[in-house]
Amino acid sequence: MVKKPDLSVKLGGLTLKNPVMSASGTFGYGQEFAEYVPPAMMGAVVTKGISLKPRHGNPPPRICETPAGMLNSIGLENVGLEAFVRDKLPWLKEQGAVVVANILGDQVDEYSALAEGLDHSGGVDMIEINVSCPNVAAGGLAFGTDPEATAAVVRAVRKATGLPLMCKLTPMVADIVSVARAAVAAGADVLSLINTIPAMAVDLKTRKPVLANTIGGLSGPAIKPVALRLVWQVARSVKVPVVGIGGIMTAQDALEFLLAGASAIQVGTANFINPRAAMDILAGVEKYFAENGLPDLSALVGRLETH
Amino acid sequence: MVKKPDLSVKLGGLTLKNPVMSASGTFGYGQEFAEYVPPAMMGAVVTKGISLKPRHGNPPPRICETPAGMLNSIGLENVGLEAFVRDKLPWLKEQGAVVVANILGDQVDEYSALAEGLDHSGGVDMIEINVSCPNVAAGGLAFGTDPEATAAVVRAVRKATGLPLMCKLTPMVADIVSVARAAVAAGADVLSLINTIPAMAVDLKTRKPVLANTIGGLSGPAIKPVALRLVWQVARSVKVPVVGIGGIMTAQDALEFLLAGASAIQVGTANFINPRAAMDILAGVEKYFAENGLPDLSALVGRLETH
Amino acid sequence: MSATFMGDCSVLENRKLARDTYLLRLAASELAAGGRPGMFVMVRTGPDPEKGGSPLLKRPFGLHRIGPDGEVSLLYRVVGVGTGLLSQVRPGEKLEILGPLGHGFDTDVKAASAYLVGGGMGLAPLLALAEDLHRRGVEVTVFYGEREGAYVLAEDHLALFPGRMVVTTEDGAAGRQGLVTAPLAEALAAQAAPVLACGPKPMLAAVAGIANEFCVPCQVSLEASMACGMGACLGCVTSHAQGGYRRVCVEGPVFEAEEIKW
Amino acid sequence: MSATFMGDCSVLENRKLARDTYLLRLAASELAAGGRPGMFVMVRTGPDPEKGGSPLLKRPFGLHRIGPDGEVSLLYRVVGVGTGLLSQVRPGEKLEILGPLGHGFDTDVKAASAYLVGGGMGLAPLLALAEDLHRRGVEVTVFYGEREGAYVLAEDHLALFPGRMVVTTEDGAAGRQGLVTAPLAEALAAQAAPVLACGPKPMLAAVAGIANEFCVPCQVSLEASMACGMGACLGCVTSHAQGGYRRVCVEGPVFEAEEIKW
Ligand SMILES: Cc1cc2nc3c(=O)[nH]c(=O)nc-3n(C[C@H](O)[C@H](O)[C@H](O)COP(=O)(O)OP(=O)(O)OC[C@H]3O[C@@H](n4cnc5c(N)ncnc54)[C@H](O)[C@@H]3O)c2cc1C
Ligand SMILES: Cc1cc2nc3c(=O)[nH]c(=O)nc-3n(C[C@H](O)[C@H](O)[C@H](O)COP(=O)(O)OP(=O)(O)OC[C@H]3O[C@@H](n4cnc5c(N)ncnc54)[C@H](O)[C@@H]3O)c2cc1C
Ligand SMILES: Cc1cc2nc3c(=O)[nH]c(=O)nc-3n(C[C@H](O)[C@H](O)[C@H](O)COP(=O)(O)O)c2cc1C
Ligand SMILES: Cc1cc2nc3c(=O)[nH]c(=O)nc-3n(C[C@H](O)[C@H](O)[C@H](O)COP(=O)(O)O)c2cc1C
Ligand code: FES
Ligand code: FES
Repeated sequence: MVKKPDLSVKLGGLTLKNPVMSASGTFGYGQEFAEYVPPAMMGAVVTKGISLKPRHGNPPPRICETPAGMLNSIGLENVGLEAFVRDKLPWLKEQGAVVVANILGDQVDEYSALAEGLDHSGGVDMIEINVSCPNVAAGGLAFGTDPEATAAVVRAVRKATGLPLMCKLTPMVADIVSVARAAVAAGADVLSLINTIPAMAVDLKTRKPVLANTIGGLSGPAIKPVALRLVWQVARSVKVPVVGIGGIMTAQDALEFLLAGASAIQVGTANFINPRAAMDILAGVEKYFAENGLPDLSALVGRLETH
Repeated sequence: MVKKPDLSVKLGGLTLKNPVMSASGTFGYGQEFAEYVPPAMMGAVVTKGISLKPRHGNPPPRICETPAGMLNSIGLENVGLEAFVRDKLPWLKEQGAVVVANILGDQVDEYSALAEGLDHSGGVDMIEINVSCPNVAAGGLAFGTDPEATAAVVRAVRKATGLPLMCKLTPMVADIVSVARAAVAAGADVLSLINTIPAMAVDLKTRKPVLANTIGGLSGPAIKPVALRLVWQVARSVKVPVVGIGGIMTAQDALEFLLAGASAIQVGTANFINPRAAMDILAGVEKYFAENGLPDLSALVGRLETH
Repeated sequence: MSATFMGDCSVLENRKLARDTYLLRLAASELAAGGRPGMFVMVRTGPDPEKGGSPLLKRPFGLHRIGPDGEVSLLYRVVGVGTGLLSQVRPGEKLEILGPLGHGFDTDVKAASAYLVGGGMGLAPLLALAEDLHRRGVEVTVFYGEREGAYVLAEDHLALFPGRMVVTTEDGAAGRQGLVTAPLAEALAAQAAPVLACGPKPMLAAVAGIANEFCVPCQVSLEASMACGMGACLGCVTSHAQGGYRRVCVEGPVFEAEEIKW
Repeated sequence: MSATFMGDCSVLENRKLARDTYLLRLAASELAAGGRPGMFVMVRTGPDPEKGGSPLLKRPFGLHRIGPDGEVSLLYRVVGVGTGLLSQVRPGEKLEILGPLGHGFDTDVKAASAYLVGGGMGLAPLLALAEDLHRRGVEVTVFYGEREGAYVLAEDHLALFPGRMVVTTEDGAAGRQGLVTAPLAEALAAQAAPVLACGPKPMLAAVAGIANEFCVPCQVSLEASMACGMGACLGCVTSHAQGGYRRVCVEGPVFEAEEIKW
């Protein structure tokens, strides 16, 4: 009989029973998927990004399909910190989920206030910092495009909470490694990547952008090769664990990210296509480890051999 | 009877009879496509990137397919300046083609030497500067990731030749507009974008990267939304014409780029899928202009109305 | 909440009813059991995206008819890639479907008669709705508008609708010439009744305006681009009269007209 | 240079010959006219990529048989998405094809007999080649190796090969157990003859080594990932013995063994 592989993974002091997480914004607050995915079965549930105050988000149309991908310009609509802690968190905890709260802000202070609030709330197991938001104080480029701005956010959050911190990197930069190193130096226990890639679709009939916001974030299989490259570059350059995100639709995709150096992965757009995607991926990963006699994650993570 | 639309376009003093060009590296030196595309029918033929000396390129495997895209790590294999001028250019000129020579280098001097050589050779109508090459003197990030390094290359080439200059931008940067402005300030008459996006594929069976070079450039429909976004951002920020590249497979794709602000477009990966792609796209663009009563390109270029 | 079905349904028929317009009959007792008029399903229209197939996202379609005998029918028009692929599906093949989803029509209209208004494929949910209202003893009039006569559904199919059917076309090639709002306004002037409508947003706005004028309740079923269909992506929202947005896939697709910011 | 064909060919038959392995017969007089043994075609295996279909790139397949009567046959094994889709194509459907392409075998072998070596789907081009050599009066022996017996082609199909057919399988379930190189070496020891081979690179390297040992000429047909198939992308290269690279799609797929850097 084959021994069941041990798929647990340690991320910044937190131990997950398996490396399959949901990606923020693609799994609601977990409850939307209750019929398909028992949240306690996942390595962790990463919740929709929350801000200090509720946000309405962008006007519709907010999404459209592109070749092997989709654009979204949700505009970070969310219920805000207070309602999250009051209405969303308790259900997840009752279900026995490991909860990673994704946070976002316009300025450094907003991030640290969020972290403090979540820390006090109890029930949150880790914070994921979304640095792909416009840095209002610095002209609107995302914090995550600049090592120093990224570090400033992480540093402020680090001061505000003792919770494990995961910094979610922005893909559209010339030198991801310098941003990654800055985030780690500022106190990130884990790095996750990638967030969506800014992109656009045009409607020839109306001669308008398809999205009301003109620009949206590209996700799905189309971006998988870009995500794999960035994960590989970061994983070999930092000492903290890396969580791979981007176009993961199947167990095979997940395993490719592990090979490239990811200690865990997040399932995003795939949830929309198959609400059971996270469970299917987990089952496939387990099967692969069992069939290939791999005892635990370390037998695959980062084992990519270059030519 | 519908009047035939005037699809001619002026790019840096050069007038093309139509806005459909080939993308460098996807159309050989034109001759490979002679059976399918008479080079004189195209707005211009952009030739495979050439270096001062011949280059062997990277070991195979050099390509693989990805969702709605492909990776290539050709490694800029090319015949070198001398053979280009001697063996490739004459055929294109005989055919009556407008020739844009794409050039690449490891250092600023190589670019200017190439420009000088091409200028002396006669027969080249425009130079396209590929700045997506590793800047060896500065640690290996591509010239095109940095406004100053980009400007240095353009400035040197500008000094070396009176030919019209098109600078081909690198997509993977946080702020494309600042690179674009630097290139224009340094003397670029035209900007083209995008080059491929660095990416990677993993072979789970061999546990190796699919490409011998590990990293390759992502092209094809997958990157179209990213390209459209970058073209739109650049076109509204500079005064020089912009040439759109990235995932253009059909006339509709080409028209979307024109709407987003491109004065002309380049057909890349599509040539591999349909060797007549450039002609089909041109025919479709002509048809659209005729059917919609658009007299010339200016009736569509940049006419995207945001919401 | 009854469990949502997710799985494969057998295609019984996929028949052209008008230009670009098809009736898809499915063996789908699970959908029939939980389905109510105005609810919708998400259908995978192409090869499996997990194996590289496209399109990536499922497409939403209203329940056209619920029953008889565990059957569910969809009515759709080819407008793009997904619906194009759907039109090529043959009887005996299977389609991956998620549903029924969303908040349907409130069929407890508390009136003796009701006016149903469908613009183009907005007609789709109105058969299930008309049959439901008819069963409740509500007298139904359907106002069905199309741009061109060629799009008007085959006679034998329109005959399935209980009650009166008023067809309008903009080109006048079938039924009365003009917009569907004209006979609706006339009918409301003659006799007040609640209005239940589905169609393109500008039509719905006009219908809501007329209903408001005549002080009758009005329910509208909205369309939106959808990724998940189950409330997670926040992609499908519509502006709410009280500010902010509501999800068309969960709080809708059917809303009271006054909830919507037109 | 004769013009390359680009267009649709009708499928006459798409029949399973062994595990995962199919024979595809096409009505393709243009391909038959220009095709020579060792040349290949690029086949679109899925829905049109210009309409969002995948896979994006065409897939290369050797000409398995050229003729009779304007027919061309391909022999392929399902290894991924493209070949998987190809296996579902039905007679009467059309396939978009570009070809014939590449530099084939030099069939003017200047010898009375020749040894053909095929590993797995490397057998594909050897039927056209054997038939051509046979017509030239060259006595042909085909050495055909497979990993497992289940992959060995149906008897009736192997019977089409003129000359002697020696089958080897690694699992011993069909033919002689072992690698295809063993009987080849024995035959060469008994009688020298030129070798023409197609198959996975490690097998070709071994064959080239044996041919070199026995001082007989050796032609090898290589595989490579291809994007364009027509010399433009430089994606398909193989290392050349004299340094640098050569394009498998133009200078190959058939090379003299000594041209290759193994
Ligand atoms: C709740 C709900 C219920 C629906 N019920 C039905 C139904 O019963 N029958 C039916 O035919 N359709 C219905 N629709 C619309 C249907 O979902 C779309 O027509 C379908 O998704 C288009 O997919 P596609 O891949 O063919 O088009 P795409 O390739 O995605 O789009 C092609 C073109 O069609 C346009 N387009 C996209 N959606 C629509 C639309 N809704 N109306 C008009 N043009 C559109 C796009 O802008 C684009 O220009 C419903 C939509 C919703 C949200
Ligand atoms: C000149 C030439 C002639 C060829 N002739 C034939 C032929 O006559 N019959 C035939 O069956 N095949 C032939 N091939 C190989 C054939 O092109 C590939 O098997 C095919 O492209 C695979 O496509 P796919 O989409 O099914 O696989 P993909 O989805 O592209 O790949 C799936 C898996 O198969 C692997 N794979 C890809 N190519 C090959 C390969 N060549 N061999 C083994 N594994 C591969 C990949 O690494 C991957 O793991 C030829 C190749 C060349 C270059
Ligand atoms: C509809 C949608 C909403 C998203 N919202 C958030 C968010 O609130 N915070 C965040 O960090 N990432 C958000 N993302 C990004 C995803 O978490 C993920 O990084 C990205 O989609 C790439 O993964 P995928 O290709 O698997 O979808 C969102 C993505 C989508 C598609
Ligand atoms: C095989 C291949 C080779 C390429 N070689 C070059 C090159 O030599 N110089 C260059 O500037 N761009 C090169 N490119 C990039 C293309 O010119 C183009 O910018 C890119 O492929 C995006 O367009 P597409 O999506 O239409 O292919 C190459 C692309 C491919 C696919
Ligand atoms: S479609 Fe995803 S929330 Fe409505
Ligand atoms: S496949 Fe493109 S050069 Fe050979």
